[in-house]
Amino acid sequence: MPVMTYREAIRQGLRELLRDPAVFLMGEDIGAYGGAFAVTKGLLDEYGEDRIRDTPISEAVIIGAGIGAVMTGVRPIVEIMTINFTLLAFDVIVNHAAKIYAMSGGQIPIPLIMRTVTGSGNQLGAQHSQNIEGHYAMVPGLKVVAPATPADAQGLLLAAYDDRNPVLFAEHFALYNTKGEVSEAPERVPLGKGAVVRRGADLTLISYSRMVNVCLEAAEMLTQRRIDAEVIDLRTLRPVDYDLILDSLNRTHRGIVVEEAAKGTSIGGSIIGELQEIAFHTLDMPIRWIAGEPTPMPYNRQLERMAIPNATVIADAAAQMFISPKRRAAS
Amino acid sequence: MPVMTYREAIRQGLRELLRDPAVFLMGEDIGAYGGAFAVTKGLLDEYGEDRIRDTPISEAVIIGAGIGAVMTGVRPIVEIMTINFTLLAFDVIVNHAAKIYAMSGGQIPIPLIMRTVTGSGNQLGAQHSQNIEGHYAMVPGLKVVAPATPADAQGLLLAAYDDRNPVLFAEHFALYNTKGEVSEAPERVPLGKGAVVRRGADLTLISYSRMVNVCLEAAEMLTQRRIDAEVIDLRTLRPVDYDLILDSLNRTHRGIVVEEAAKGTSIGGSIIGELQEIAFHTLDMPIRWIAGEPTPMPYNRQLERMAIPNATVIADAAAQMFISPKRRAAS
Amino acid sequence: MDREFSLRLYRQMVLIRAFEDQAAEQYGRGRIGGFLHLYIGEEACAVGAINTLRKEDYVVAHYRDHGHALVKGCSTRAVMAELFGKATGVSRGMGGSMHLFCANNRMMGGYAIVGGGIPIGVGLALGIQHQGLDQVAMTFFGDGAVNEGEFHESLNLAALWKLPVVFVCENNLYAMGTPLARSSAVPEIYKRAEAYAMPSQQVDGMDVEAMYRACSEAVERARRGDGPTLVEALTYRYKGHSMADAVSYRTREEERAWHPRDPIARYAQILRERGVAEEELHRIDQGVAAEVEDAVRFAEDSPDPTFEDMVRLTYAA
Amino acid sequence: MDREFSLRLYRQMVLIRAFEDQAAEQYGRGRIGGFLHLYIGEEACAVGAINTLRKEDYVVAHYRDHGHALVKGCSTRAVMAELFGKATGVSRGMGGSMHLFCANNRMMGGYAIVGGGIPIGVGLALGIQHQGLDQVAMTFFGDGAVNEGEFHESLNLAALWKLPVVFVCENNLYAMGTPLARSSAVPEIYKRAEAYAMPSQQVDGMDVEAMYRACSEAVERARRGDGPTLVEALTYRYKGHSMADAVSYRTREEERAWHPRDPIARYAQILRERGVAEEELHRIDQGVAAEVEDAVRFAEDSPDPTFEDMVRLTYAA
Ligand SMILES: Cc1ncc(C[n+]2csc(CCOP(=O)(O)OP(=O)(O)O)c2C)c(N)n1
Ligand SMILES: Cc1ncc(C[n+]2csc(CCOP(=O)(O)OP(=O)(O)O)c2C)c(N)n1
Ligand SMILES: [Mg+2]
Ligand SMILES: [Mg+2]
Repeated sequence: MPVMTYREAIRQGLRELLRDPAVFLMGEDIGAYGGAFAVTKGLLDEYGEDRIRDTPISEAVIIGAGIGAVMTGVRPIVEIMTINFTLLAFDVIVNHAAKIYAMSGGQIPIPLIMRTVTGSGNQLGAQHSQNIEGHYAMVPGLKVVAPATPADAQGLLLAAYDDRNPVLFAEHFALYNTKGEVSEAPERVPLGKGAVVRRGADLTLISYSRMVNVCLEAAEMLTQRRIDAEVIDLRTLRPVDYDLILDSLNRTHRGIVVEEAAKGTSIGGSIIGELQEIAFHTLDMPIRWIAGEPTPMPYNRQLERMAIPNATVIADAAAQMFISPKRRAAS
Repeated sequence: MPVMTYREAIRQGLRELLRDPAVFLMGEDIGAYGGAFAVTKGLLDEYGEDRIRDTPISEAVIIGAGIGAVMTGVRPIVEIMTINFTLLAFDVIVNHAAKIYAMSGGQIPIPLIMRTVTGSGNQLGAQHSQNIEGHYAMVPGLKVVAPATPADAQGLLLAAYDDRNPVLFAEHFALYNTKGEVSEAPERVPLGKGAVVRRGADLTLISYSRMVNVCLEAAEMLTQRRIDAEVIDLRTLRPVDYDLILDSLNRTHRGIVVEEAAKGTSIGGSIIGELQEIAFHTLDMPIRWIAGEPTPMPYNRQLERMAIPNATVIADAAAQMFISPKRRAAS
Repeated sequence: MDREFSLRLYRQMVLIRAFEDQAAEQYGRGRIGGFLHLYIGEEACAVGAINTLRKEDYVVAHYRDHGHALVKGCSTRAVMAELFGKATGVSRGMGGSMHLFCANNRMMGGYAIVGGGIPIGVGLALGIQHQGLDQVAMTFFGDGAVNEGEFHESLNLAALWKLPVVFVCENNLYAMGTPLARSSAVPEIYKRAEAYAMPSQQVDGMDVEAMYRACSEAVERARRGDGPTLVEALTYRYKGHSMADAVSYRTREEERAWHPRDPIARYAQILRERGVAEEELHRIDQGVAAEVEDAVRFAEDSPDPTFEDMVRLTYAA
Repeated sequence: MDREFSLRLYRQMVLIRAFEDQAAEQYGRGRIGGFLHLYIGEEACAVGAINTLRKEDYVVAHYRDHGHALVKGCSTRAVMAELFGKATGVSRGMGGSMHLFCANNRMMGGYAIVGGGIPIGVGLALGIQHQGLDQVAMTFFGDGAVNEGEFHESLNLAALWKLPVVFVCENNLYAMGTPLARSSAVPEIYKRAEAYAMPSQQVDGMDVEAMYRACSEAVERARRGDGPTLVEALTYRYKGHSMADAVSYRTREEERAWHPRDPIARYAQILRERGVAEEELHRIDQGVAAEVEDAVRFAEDSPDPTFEDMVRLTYAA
């Protein structure tokens, strides 16, 4: 299988979708500029202005026009440069895209792919460093995807196209240059299905997007301490693949949810809320919840690093679960 | 103590704050129309146009102008007609109001009170029936208040004025006509402190806003089954008063979180996520989580009723916790 | 104007008025819930505008949308049933008065978020353009909506890309209790189009033929590929903003001053002058009354949607 | 124009340029993180505009904000330290290049959300008006920002309430890689003000005195209580959008065509013609160079903010 970057895998996925003449891309600086993260680089030359549409800086109407367009049967793939700017279209996404199918009594599906870029860690300050996918993952009527690998990025994009619902597709900027195998023939990765990306017997690390890599790193560290961690990549944040998680916890009896987002701003709480009900008796101890500091992201490099979970923190927390669970939980 | 409605209590609170010449109100139809829910009725005549400002339908600049204004030392109290429309100002609230204090290194506090109206249950359909306070309660830098009683509504409003942070103040439309005692002299109710509104020994119902009344009803029903429920009104959703909840759970060992919001769209998950870590060993069984159906709110009256938790559902769930916890948790 | 067509316009206006009167009554009886926004007084806007469209053209409306739905071809029964929240309603009882959808008739929804339908109208036009079709999208909104940022973003994009969309602002002078002059720095709404070099026009929204003429021109422009138009219809809602509104913010004199301009009475007079017999008009009125009563019975007798419907309709399969 | 004042304008422009050159260098060395947006070429805008203000007047800027902060009175040291993320920075290292705040100097922030500062500028003016003060708020943004809905909502509200705010659009012809004509249906931005009956003007943003004159008029109007103005400054950024931009979307010819209009070189020439000695200009240049170098040393030597700072600064006590 060819090896390519997450960026190339998505670009290839877009090319695959652009084979459908109903598909066109629309967003800020995706054409002449090549995309703020170079994902759409070259596509303007390949497909022309009607298929690769640069828009004004008008997030609300970018999404809104996407909604109207899909109603006519075409399939725009809209891009909001980063997820921070989707907040300007929050009404359009939450009050409209998510609700039209239900409000119309099922007459009008909104198969709109909304690509955007999440992540922190680049010293961009409080307004540019949010992992807001969790806000969208709360919303009935939306689906939310956040791939961690090139193959998943491409496969989930293709599956999002097959889906008849609005899909918020959150790419992580820090993953664009990571590489992985991607099958030659386009292969769907189903929405709503997570993946066990590392088998382990002692403990389950549950995560998504970039933090999956950090969890894998932590799992590696834990082998030193003779702890064998399983790592789950949720891949889809709405709906969450509880079956997969449950199956894992039934084997490991210990879990940690790991998120890059500031604690409480993503789906970690909801997942734990559900899990402690459905998995209480298989759990040896409470599920640990590791997430970003609940603070606007600081610009300063050191502080930003401290504000985001890293492998050491995760490995330490995991190790502690094997020392004195009673003491920990009581502390 | 005088008895008054939730609406009157808030109006009285606003009058109290308007004694400060720096305070003025700003929002859609708060003046000549008297407010969509008649909360500000009469205030235009009493205070004039400079203090009670009708605005265009421009949610983003209503909040944005509020942010700028507080920077000059005045104290606008802005109103967004219902919380559903705050989504048009989501960027302004989340990217700006919540972050300026931190981004400015603590130079510029944003003591902005943002009053709005939450709630479902009036057959207003999917776009007008959301309890979005939970989205805001996720956001570091914001405080979020959702009073359940007239006295709390007034007391929390006054406390919000003393606070130096942006406060989203979510009133519930279905509570406006409910009555309660409110002290003659203005009395603050501190932000960040919940209240035990019913003492009980067997079980803790944790809730806020209108659902507190529903929980009290459920508690009443439970006495028939000889279950003595404690009811906690969180009052402030950010920060959550975990001390109060913990203290209660340490006595009752069983808890249910009850929310009107569609499941997963408010703070229930986060609260349970935190609690199961800090209260795991005091809990006899998992915390139950009862919330609205995760669907866009339907218009049809019967369906809407089914989509929102009621006292019977809560009481039944509570009673089940005293029958066969093992079976329940395993199901 | 062709006689048959004129009578059609007349009948539609009468139908809307009768429908609204009936809706108000049923609301009073508690059979309709939520907010109810009547279109009484404004009938000429939807009737004049939407009759310029073909069946395959699209309409988007705001929450004051009964008229638009009826004119775009939704059955009176299905609209009334929707207000009753029934499974036979246009939106299966899921949307209610503010959210009338009928994909078959290309009635793409009423939206309860002020301004919310405007970008969607732009998107419909974009979809049309992308497919190279000669269809048109028409999007309705009130005078209050023009102060939402989305209005501005929408006009700019539509003008920039020359999209086949007609923006129809129903300027009834009030947004709830706020008169236009207290919300808009420039109360002539059609002038806002100049900032985008978009053609625009102010029309007497109480005159159904004037509305028809202005919108015909706009629709032709769009169909030709010459881009969007903003039509400002000057109109008046005779009733309150919604059933809950006591209308304390305007004078009874002002209201009375608009009654001689009543779109239905005026048009009836014009038709009489053009030789339509009184009894023909009467027959129409009676036909409409029967239609609306039938719709109420239909709505009453219809079943509610089920809990399973609700769950299933969260996501498209 | 008064000689001393002219030299002040000149010195500030030179300072900004030197500061930006130095910032670019330090960015290359990895001492500055995040995005860095240079103001090189646009110096006359901030210098001409902000010099019309008093110390107690307010400024709001976008993320390309070093120039605005320096002109509004923030120390070169504190601005450089902020770029280095140090505790001695204007925003204590919490904001970074895009978020320069200095309450003492009424520099009310740079905002990284396009258009985000515009409503805040309106609010500052509202606060001024409510207190009956004769202060003014000035808010800066780019040509890309005018297509955000917030721009439109802000102009309408400011015009409707006659708020003392000056909107300064720094039209450098591009929003990242998007030329104005491909984002705005009407590329003359000042014309957007007409929709709100707001006075507006297009100015040569490469001519510091022209900027000063246009903004003086606007500031006077605001101070008198006659409401807002939109000033469109025609300018050009010599560098890429940010340090990451390879500037592939415009031609080298176009760039070269702007160099003869360089605001600093041109103004130096004017000053010479007015009799300022070469060595005086040279002295200024050298003073500035020393100031910037000192700022770098200061920034290097300053401590980082602490974890406790970060936690504490989430909420005001
Ligand atoms: C975004 C948003 N803000 C506020 C409201 C509340 N609201 C409903 S209708 C209305 C007035 C709208 O007036 P206008 O646009 O003139 O339409 P009309 O009702 O006169 O037909 C308001 C403020 C809303 N539904 N959506
Ligand atoms: C709401 C929002 N959308 C998109 C961006 C990404 N972005 C940053 S700067 C920029 C271009 C802005 O151009 P302009 O307003 O002309 O200012 P300039 O950079 O030319 O000074 C864009 C699209 C953003 N920061 N905020
Ligand atoms: Mg109106
Ligand atoms: Mg620009």
